Amino acid sequence: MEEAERLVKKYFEFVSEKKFMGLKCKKCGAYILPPKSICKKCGSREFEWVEFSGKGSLYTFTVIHVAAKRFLNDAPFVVGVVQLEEGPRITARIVGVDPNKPETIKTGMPLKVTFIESDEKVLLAFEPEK
Amino acid sequence: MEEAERLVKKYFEFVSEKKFMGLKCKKCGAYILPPKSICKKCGSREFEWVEFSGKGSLYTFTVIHVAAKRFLNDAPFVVGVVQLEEGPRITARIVGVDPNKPETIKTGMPLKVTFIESDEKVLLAFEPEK
Amino acid sequence: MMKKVAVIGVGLTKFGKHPKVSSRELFAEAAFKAIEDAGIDLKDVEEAFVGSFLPDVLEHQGHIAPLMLDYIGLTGIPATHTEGACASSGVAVRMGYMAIASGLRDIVLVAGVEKMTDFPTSDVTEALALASDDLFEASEGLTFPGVFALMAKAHMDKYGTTEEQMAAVAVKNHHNALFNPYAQFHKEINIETVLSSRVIAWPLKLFDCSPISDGAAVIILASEDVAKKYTDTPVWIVASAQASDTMALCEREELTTFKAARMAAEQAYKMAGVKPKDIDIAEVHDCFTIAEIIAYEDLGFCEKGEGGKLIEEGETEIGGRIPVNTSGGLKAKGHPVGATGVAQIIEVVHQLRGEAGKRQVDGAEIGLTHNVGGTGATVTVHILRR
Amino acid sequence: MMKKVAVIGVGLTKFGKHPKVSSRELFAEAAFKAIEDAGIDLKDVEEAFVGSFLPDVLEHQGHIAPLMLDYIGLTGIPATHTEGACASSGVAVRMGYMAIASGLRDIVLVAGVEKMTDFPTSDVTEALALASDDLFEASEGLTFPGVFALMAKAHMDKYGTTEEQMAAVAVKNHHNALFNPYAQFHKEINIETVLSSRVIAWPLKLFDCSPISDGAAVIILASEDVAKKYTDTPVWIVASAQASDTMALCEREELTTFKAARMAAEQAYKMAGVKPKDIDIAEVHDCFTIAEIIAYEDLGFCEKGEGGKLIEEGETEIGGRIPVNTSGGLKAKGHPVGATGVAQIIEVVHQLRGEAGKRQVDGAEIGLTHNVGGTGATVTVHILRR
Ligand SMILES: [Zn+2]
Ligand SMILES: [Zn+2]
Repeated sequence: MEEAERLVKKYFEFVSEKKFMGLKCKKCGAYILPPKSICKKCGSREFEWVEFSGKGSLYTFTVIHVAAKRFLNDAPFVVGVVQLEEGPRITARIVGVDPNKPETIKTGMPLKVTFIESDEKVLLAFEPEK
Repeated sequence: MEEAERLVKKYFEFVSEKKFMGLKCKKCGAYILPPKSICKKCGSREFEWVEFSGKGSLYTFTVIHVAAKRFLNDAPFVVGVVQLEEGPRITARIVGVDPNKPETIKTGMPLKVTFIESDEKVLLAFEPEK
Repeated sequence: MMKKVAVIGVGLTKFGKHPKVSSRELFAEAAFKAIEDAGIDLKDVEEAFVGSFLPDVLEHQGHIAPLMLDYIGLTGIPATHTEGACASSGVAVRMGYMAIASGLRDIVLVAGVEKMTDFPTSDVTEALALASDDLFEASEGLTFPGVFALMAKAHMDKYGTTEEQMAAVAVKNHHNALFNPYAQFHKEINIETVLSSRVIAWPLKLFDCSPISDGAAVIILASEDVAKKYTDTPVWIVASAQASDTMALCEREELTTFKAARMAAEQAYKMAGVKPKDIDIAEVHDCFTIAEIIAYEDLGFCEKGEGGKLIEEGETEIGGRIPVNTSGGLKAKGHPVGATGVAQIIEVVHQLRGEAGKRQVDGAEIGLTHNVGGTGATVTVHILRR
Repeated sequence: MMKKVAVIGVGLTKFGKHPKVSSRELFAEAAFKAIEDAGIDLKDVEEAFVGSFLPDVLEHQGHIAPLMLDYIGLTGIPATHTEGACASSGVAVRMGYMAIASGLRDIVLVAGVEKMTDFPTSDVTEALALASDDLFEASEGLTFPGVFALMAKAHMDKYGTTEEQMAAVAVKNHHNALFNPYAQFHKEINIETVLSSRVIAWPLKLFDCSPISDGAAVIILASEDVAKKYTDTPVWIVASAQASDTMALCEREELTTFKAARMAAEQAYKMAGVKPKDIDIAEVHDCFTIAEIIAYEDLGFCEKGEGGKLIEEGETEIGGRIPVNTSGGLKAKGHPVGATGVAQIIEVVHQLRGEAGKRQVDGAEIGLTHNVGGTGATVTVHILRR
């Protein structure tokens, strides 16, 4: 049981290897991201790690102009909530778009996963599907 | 009334000028240190700033070997609670004693105020009365 | 079964910049005003709750509840620090309410305090991001204004809410603050001021955001018997509700509403036995202009999606159908985060007592406060009645 | 008038180092254990209180109460974070007690959690100093061990307490921890181990100090009617008391006792209708060895000044007159500061249920917990009865 809780660490290990993995409930089959210790749909606590397709669409977004200290050098940058094909949504950097022209960034636009390096870490990001 | 509350700032301005000042209750004459917004003896909130004699005795002490980050370079150093002639006690650095020989530092020993510089600030300190 | 709870005393510092004034001093100023206003003796206070968000991160001071109390000469009694991000003192009010409603205490002091202005803006931005999910959202660079910007964009997409409508919230609240001596800003602005201010987190601009502020707010709560001894004008807390939601925005079903606000409001209306249309005045959590528009909808002052129209039509101005943020709100009164929940109660008390001066809403009898913590993961709603 | 309050479920993580495991995960492990132990459904929980000291400073995460609850799939209910330095979760227990005793709630979850070991020691030392008066004591270089060292020296001067007597506390607690699977250390030590360890804040040495730890502790509280539905072995909380004192040591009348501990103990004994001699077991706050010796005196287990003799004569060992810290105490079980108050309750519950294995005190019927916040500015005392 103790090991079953260590999901967050595992998730970020995957991200650092540039793999986009999430949980799948063994009981009801629901996909879960960000990792949680319980399936909110059915209450099960049995999961398996599965690779997500990395496909989704832009649900909403913002352009950060005044950033926290550790990201000062990145600003301006786009952060969005991405609706994933598998069901969950995830918050991530949106790249390959122009942060200075937010009117050109369309919610609903198709996206695919990518990874970027910032603050000496690998961050989850999405870019427009060509 | 608003100004009457700004006692802490004033106290540290005095310290930065190497003056050892405290409050005296206008009603009951009690001396108050550290500054408080009320006289615990009589409930009055009318004070005047007075210069303390700076004389006292060592009430209890410790020698800090593992210091907080900002004082790493000072360790080992002595911090004591000083019983002031005027009545209150105050916590301060104790200098002019050997931190490596705590058995030679005696509670009850007479002390007088001094000031030292650490962490780019002036700190209140006491040293043995010769 | 629960006992009635009254507010019998209120005290506020001016909100704004108080350079190098420590939080304990801000607290003391507000506390002595509240105690004097209540007409009680310091020693009558039986228990205290202090709401504050980041005293440890910003001011380098933890364990602040007994520290604050000691600074006003009050030791011995239980003194508890509650933290719920920007709802830290809304939560404290609820704890104080519980202590009296249960019959355990007769007189309780509830405070909110925050010291924020002696630190660089990037430090404060970093610190405020502690109110969002550090692992999954702040770590991607999402800031606190960014959280509300995501919601603003979702609201614009779904309901056609405009940047001008959001700006109108700031204009109204700056106007109201002109008549509030405790407010941080006393400066009229117009729609153009907001639209032309620099972008913080698109589509939110500087004037869509509440400022960084110092301040403290204290109220004295009392049981019915005791309240009647001290005052002829008690203001009753007739509902105290709190609800929670996910921290991360990506996990919410919807991003155009705060589910915790809807839940807390529903409970509060039920507890008080009133409906949204019975509310005469409300102090809502306008940390960003979009938040006030969403609050109108979450509190039932208008239908979902109609918030933009409500401000546009002037319904929430003083003199309108339901005046909101007569104090100037977080936007113009200032937002020392931990102090806000109690400060909202104080504005409602001023209004219900008829002491609000030039911003008085005539005949106000029932008032509501709405305090949102962080990303909306905590919301408290209180209803007061004269 | 107040309703009876029972502990119907308990859950603990192992205390110690959990590299890179986040506090929400530690919380989840303890919470699911407690819920399972109680036999309730997750959805039966009506309100939650989470005690934690420095999640924002150390783990970069604020607003943790709803965050933790969300991680176990529990949103909607009020979730409140209480902070009282090292008594953060002792305070949470009292809030949970109040919510049920008042009749407001039937089932409440109370948690304590702290994540401390992924950070450099100097950062943690700096962080813990936030529990002392930053302006007047920490700013002079006084550390948290230093605070207790000042008291140790005063106690030695006044009562002749010796470094050997203090060391004996550590030896006893390390011995008890051998039989506690949740303890951080499973290693017998002797007086010489303590005396020869390096000085941290003279006269306190490394083995006089509790370690830096990660951990979480969760209990489920219930009203009498509900408790009887779920368990045949409820453990009743028959007293819940909290008191405060000055933050700065220089302002205390005496430095050989914690006034707040004496006040809280006096109230608790009165509330429970018992005397110190009626207590069968106690979990006391031995953050430093001197603190356990002072606790004996403050709780009335011996006369003032006799604490050193009490440990020397073996009276507080398992098998002695009043076994103290059968769990291993903060010293050897570990001290994830925010988790300690709830963890103490859990050890007493294990003992009163007769589930303490090789460390079981035969026939234990009444137990006490004593949780000291920071410099002693907050103290909570609880008395439990089977
Ligand atoms: Zn499932
Ligand atoms: Zn006086």
